[in-house]
Amino acid sequence: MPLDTSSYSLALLRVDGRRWNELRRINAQIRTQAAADGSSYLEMGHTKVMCVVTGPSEPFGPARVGRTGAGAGATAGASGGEAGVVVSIVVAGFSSVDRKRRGRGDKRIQELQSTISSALAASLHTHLFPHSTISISLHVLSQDGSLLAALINAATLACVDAGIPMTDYVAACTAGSTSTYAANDESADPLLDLNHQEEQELPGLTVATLGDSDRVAVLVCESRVQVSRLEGMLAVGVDGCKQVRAILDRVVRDKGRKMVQEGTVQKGVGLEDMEVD
Amino acid sequence: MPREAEPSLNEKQFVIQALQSNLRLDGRKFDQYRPLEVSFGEQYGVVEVKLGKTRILAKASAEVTVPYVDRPLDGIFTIATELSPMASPAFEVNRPTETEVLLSRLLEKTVRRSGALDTESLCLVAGQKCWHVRVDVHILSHDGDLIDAACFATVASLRHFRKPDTSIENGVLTVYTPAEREPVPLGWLHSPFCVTWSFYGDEGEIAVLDATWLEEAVRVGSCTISLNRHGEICQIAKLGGTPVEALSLLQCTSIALVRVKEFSALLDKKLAEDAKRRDRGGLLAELSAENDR
Amino acid sequence: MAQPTMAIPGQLLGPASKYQPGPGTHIHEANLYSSLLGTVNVTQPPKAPAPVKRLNKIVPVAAPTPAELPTISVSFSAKSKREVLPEVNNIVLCRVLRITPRQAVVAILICGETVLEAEWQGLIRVQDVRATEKDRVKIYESFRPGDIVRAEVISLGDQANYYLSTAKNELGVIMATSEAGNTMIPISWKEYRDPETGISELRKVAKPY
Amino acid sequence: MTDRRRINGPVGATFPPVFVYEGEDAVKETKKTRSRPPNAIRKMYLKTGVTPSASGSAYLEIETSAKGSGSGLKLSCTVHGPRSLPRSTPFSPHIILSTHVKYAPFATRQRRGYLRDSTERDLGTHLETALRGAIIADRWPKSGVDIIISIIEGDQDRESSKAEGDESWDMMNALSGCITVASAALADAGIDCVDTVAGGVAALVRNAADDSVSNIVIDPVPSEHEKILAACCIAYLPTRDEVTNLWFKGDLGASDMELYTSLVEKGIQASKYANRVLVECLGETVG
Amino acid sequence: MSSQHVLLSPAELSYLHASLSLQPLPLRPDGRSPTQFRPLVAETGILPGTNGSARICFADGTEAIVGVKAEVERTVQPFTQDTQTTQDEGETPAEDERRKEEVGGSDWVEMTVEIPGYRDDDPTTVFLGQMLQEALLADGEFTKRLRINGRFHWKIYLDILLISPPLSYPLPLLSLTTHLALLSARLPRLKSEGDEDPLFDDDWAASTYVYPRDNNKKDGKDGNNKVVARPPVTLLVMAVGNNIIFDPAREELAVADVALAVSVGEETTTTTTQTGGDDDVDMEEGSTPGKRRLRLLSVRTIDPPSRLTPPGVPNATNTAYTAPTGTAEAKTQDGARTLETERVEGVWKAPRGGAKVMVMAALVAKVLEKGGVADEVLDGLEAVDLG
Repeated sequence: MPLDTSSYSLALLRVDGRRWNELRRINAQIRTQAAADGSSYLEMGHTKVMCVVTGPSEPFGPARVGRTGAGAGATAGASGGEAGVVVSIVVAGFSSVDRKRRGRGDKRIQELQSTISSALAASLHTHLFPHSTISISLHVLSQDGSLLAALINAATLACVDAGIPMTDYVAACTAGSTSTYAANDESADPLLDLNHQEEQELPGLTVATLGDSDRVAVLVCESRVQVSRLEGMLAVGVDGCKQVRAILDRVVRDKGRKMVQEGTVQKGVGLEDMEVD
Repeated sequence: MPREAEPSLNEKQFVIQALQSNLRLDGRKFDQYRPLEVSFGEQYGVVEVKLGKTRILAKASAEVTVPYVDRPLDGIFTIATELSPMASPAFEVNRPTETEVLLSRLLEKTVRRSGALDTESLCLVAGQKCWHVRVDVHILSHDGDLIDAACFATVASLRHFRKPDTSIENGVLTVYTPAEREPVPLGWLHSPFCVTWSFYGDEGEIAVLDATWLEEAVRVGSCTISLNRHGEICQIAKLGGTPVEALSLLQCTSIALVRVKEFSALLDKKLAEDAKRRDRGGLLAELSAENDR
Repeated sequence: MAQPTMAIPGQLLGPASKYQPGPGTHIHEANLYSSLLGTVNVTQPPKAPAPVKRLNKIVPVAAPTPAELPTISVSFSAKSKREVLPEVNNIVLCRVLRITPRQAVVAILICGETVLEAEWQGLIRVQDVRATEKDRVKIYESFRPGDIVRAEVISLGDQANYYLSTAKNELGVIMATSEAGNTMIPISWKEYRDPETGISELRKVAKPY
Repeated sequence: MTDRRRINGPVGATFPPVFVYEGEDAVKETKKTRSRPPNAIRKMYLKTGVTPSASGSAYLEIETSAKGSGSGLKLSCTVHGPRSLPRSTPFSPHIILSTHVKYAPFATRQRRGYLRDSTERDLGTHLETALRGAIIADRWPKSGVDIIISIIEGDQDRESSKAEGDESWDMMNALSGCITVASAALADAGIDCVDTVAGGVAALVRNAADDSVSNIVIDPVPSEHEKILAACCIAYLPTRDEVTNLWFKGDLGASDMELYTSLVEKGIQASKYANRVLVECLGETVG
Repeated sequence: MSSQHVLLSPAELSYLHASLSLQPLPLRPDGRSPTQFRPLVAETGILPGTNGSARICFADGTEAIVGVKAEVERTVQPFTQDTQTTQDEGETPAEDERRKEEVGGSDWVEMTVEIPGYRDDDPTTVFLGQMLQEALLADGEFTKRLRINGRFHWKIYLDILLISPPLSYPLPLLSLTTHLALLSARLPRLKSEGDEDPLFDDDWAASTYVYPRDNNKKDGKDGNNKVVARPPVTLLVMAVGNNIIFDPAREELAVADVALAVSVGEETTTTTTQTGGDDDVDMEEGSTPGKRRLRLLSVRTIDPPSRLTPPGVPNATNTAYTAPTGTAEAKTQDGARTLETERVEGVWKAPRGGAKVMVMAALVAKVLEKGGVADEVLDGLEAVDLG
């Protein structure tokens, strides 16, 4: 086990020098691409993803996303009454340490697509756009753990940029525990925001919550862990989501303020100083 | 691609209103499963599981192959799921639907990645020969809660399965036929089971176990929790859907653990019954005693 | 100018000012070229092309009226199986595949004189079934699946279907089978009768030639 | 993209045994040189109507470059259609061309799989470009035509040309053959074309290793030359004097534009020669 | 890119064609000059996890990212006649060695192109990939750089991602991005010697560029080390009427008579005799202190989408316009599709046939001319900060 957990109990510092409840640096931008309806770029540590949102538009629009079969991503709520959310994820070959190419038919990717699609569909007001498609295309440029969380956050930001009405941000992060499933020690500490190495060695889960509430939209745990650990990890994860939401919110507001300053958009009249453009 | 007929608005509303007044259409309690029937086939590793009208057949098999280059010391273990048009017209052959992908991913995570089967014990000659254990899960009819039933069937078939006995002498690998030596069970570490909750209501405040097809069609979200009877979580998957309070998810997990312990006991009982049925006149004991010598 | 008897694609046939382009030819830089592999035919125009109808619009008149020039065409002769496409105004024979209250879906079998190789789908909409009392037409009183229908192509239609019409006397069902399975005979402009059971069924009957 | 429908041979290439020749002379002899003049193409056999079930078909054979071990180019082309498009296709006022070029598994030294690889798809795109210019697409609204070419023998010598990059030069020869044979098959199928399009290849070659003089030959056989510096494949319409597809690759200095121009000219010349065969073949079909 | 239909009406197409073929200068919809490129934003070294990476964003919003990844791979040495009989033939080992040095396998480079909404094996994607790869491998210089020793080489994976939907034919964008990514690509410094198993320096700062730079000659203007050699660039150029237009937008390509993708490389040799005329041109340009000698690496015809555009109907044959006289009816009985008409001014008709040889030659010449567009593009790329 290359990850030395013994040093953690001494200094309470993780491999990358963080404390247990520290997030990695999150750097995000919205409106990164002029051509898209909505776009975003998000870094969580070394995990870097880009997102482009097209729509709401007529299904099978000019780009004919989904028509070609393999290009089709997961769809949620495609039935006539509300907009379908189509997510397609492209994992760049150069994103991980060893170059590994994943086909679009990869089941793991399909699962991610379907998760993001249905998580966002629950927050987006899709009923406002019947018979249309919101297509979200995600590109993974670099992977260092918490991939699903980064993808959800980027997709949320891009949807905000695209001006699609939504209930609240869907913010996500990961949480883990210092104990492995074998060790039954009670002294195990929960950890926030796992990097790739920690994800490999320690049990962890991905949580996404809606806005500031404690309501969990996505909860994915893929490792073996004692039931008693769950509560601690979940609590840390939900708390982390709130921190992430605050960061995302700041990104959006900063961009909005900048656009008002530049005169790109008119300042709205609202209760608060600035609402989402 | 034919689409499954959606339930009508009236039906949907009826189901939801019934749930809101604490009623299910078939009169079950919210956390109650439909009766689970398990029957084993003549061959080892063939299991049919019935959960209400949902029927699943799982068959385990094993063959000797070359291990993967990057894992020379491990055997190969695959789970193949097939949702044939027989179960529902919405399924097509050779075109995996989202349901199928999610089902196979969940089985994969629950059974394979949690290390239920000891893949190292499948290795025969390092880097050259190993067992390839394969479970084929066929969905015969689909009336909701496929995941729980399929997972139960997979675990049952693997635990029921016996692979041919082998020996290595002077580098020569011999695989014995069942006539020569009684087949041996797989190296089994723990038995994970899936428990799927379906959520209803605007805030997902109503949670229901073992939803039927109709109930699944109107749910706003679901969460599949895989556990073993030792209280270890093997995976949790709440893949989107309407957000649910974190506390109620924790509650769901603890109820799930109870159900899993029941499943585990049920499977143990059924396996013991089947073993007894096969072991007429204590032939097995005799044979294994012979093998020991 | 003596014409070659056969032509290959791209072969010069003559100047566009002397000939009218027929099937199998194309114009390039004021010359007529063949676009097919086949034999060359020159058809002289009908001697006195007197207008049958009175002109009710002013037509821009070109110096030599196109109709006065001989038409040159290349017909694909090597084999008879060359595929043809149904075109607007063609008379086609088709079989009714399925009917809905709004339309009958047919498979076009024969176009003009040619049996088609590929299967092209056509559509007879309820308003195109007959010329009079269009609003009272009912598809199930006009066609049944399995009928053989003579129809006219009125449009290339959408991506999948040609639009057909039977709104002429000589167009409509020409062969029909009764519910008992017998071939029926037409007895009026809207009825077919089964000779064995004597029961008559409603159809949009084509006037026999 | 893996082929899971068939049982494939073992992965990893095997090389056929190559035996040592007796004596030095034998080795020398196997070095092939071009025996034709630089502006002559190899002999060509073309016949239409070889596949009765298809709407149109043609077969092309180009003689082997040298006696003995060499193999020529053998192509068979079938044209299916015009036929109705699948229901999902949007309305098209034109005929939709789809071209498939496939090497037979045994056509080249290296065994080809059953699924089309990227070079084959690439050839298909080139062919489509070349033919699209030749056909009169608006004569056949909302219909599709499939042009399927099987390369039965891929014009590769069994023993020579181990040097890298040779395979890519072979592609040009294959493409020019594909264009010619597809043109014949299209005419046979009775699909309107503005002209008969034929393919031709010209190359700038260097014959000896130390020779700095390079010259242009048409219809090059890579194994006959020490090094090919540049080559181009042209699809040419002789009556209209137009080019529908041009594919050049190699390495030419910007100051050598005359070389490029003359390379293209030679390519057109090669195409004209091929066209002569094509015209004659079509003439026989009608007569 | 045949499947990428341009939804323009015949009237719009006719207008576009007419305005683009205006003499002496075409009138482009976005007001650019015929040789002007769309403005772009470029950055390199954006992904530390790769050996080299670049991102380019065109003003119209199309965006591409290219990552270069290198892995050490064992060189396959086929059992060939050569290795057996070299000695017999009397070829000196040194000569043999020299030949080996030269050869680099074309399979040492693997290129994948991802375009949203297109399958990996879509002809468009394959065609783009092949075109970029062809240009890169054309002169054989690139693979030579990947050789480590007799037994090992670098295998380069180039992953080209188009982030935005393909608004215009993405070839120039992808090519420029690939160019920058390769320029910024670095490989660890080799520590081992000879044919032994390669060992590399862990210090990334000591790594060497795939395209080496001349450390002695500082380019004062942008502070960059001068790059000695550069990867090729592929330019898209099209002709409408007698006009030659560079970097066409999607709607411009829709009326192209002919479109070519021309790959241009730069000559690596520095000491060559040059004619006085060439020098003069370079001096006038003044932007590059060194002398750039362009090389033509590949030319491909792009199937212009104009051939698939819907035709307009001239008034003469429009039945809605002219009275359906008896003769006209008789004629249409023959078949409407055989109606052949001359080109009518202002009525769009999809072009048939190919392009004149002269036009094609002019396109290529325009790309390659001294101080021409290729020069300009390479100058522009030189100004990009290679972090």
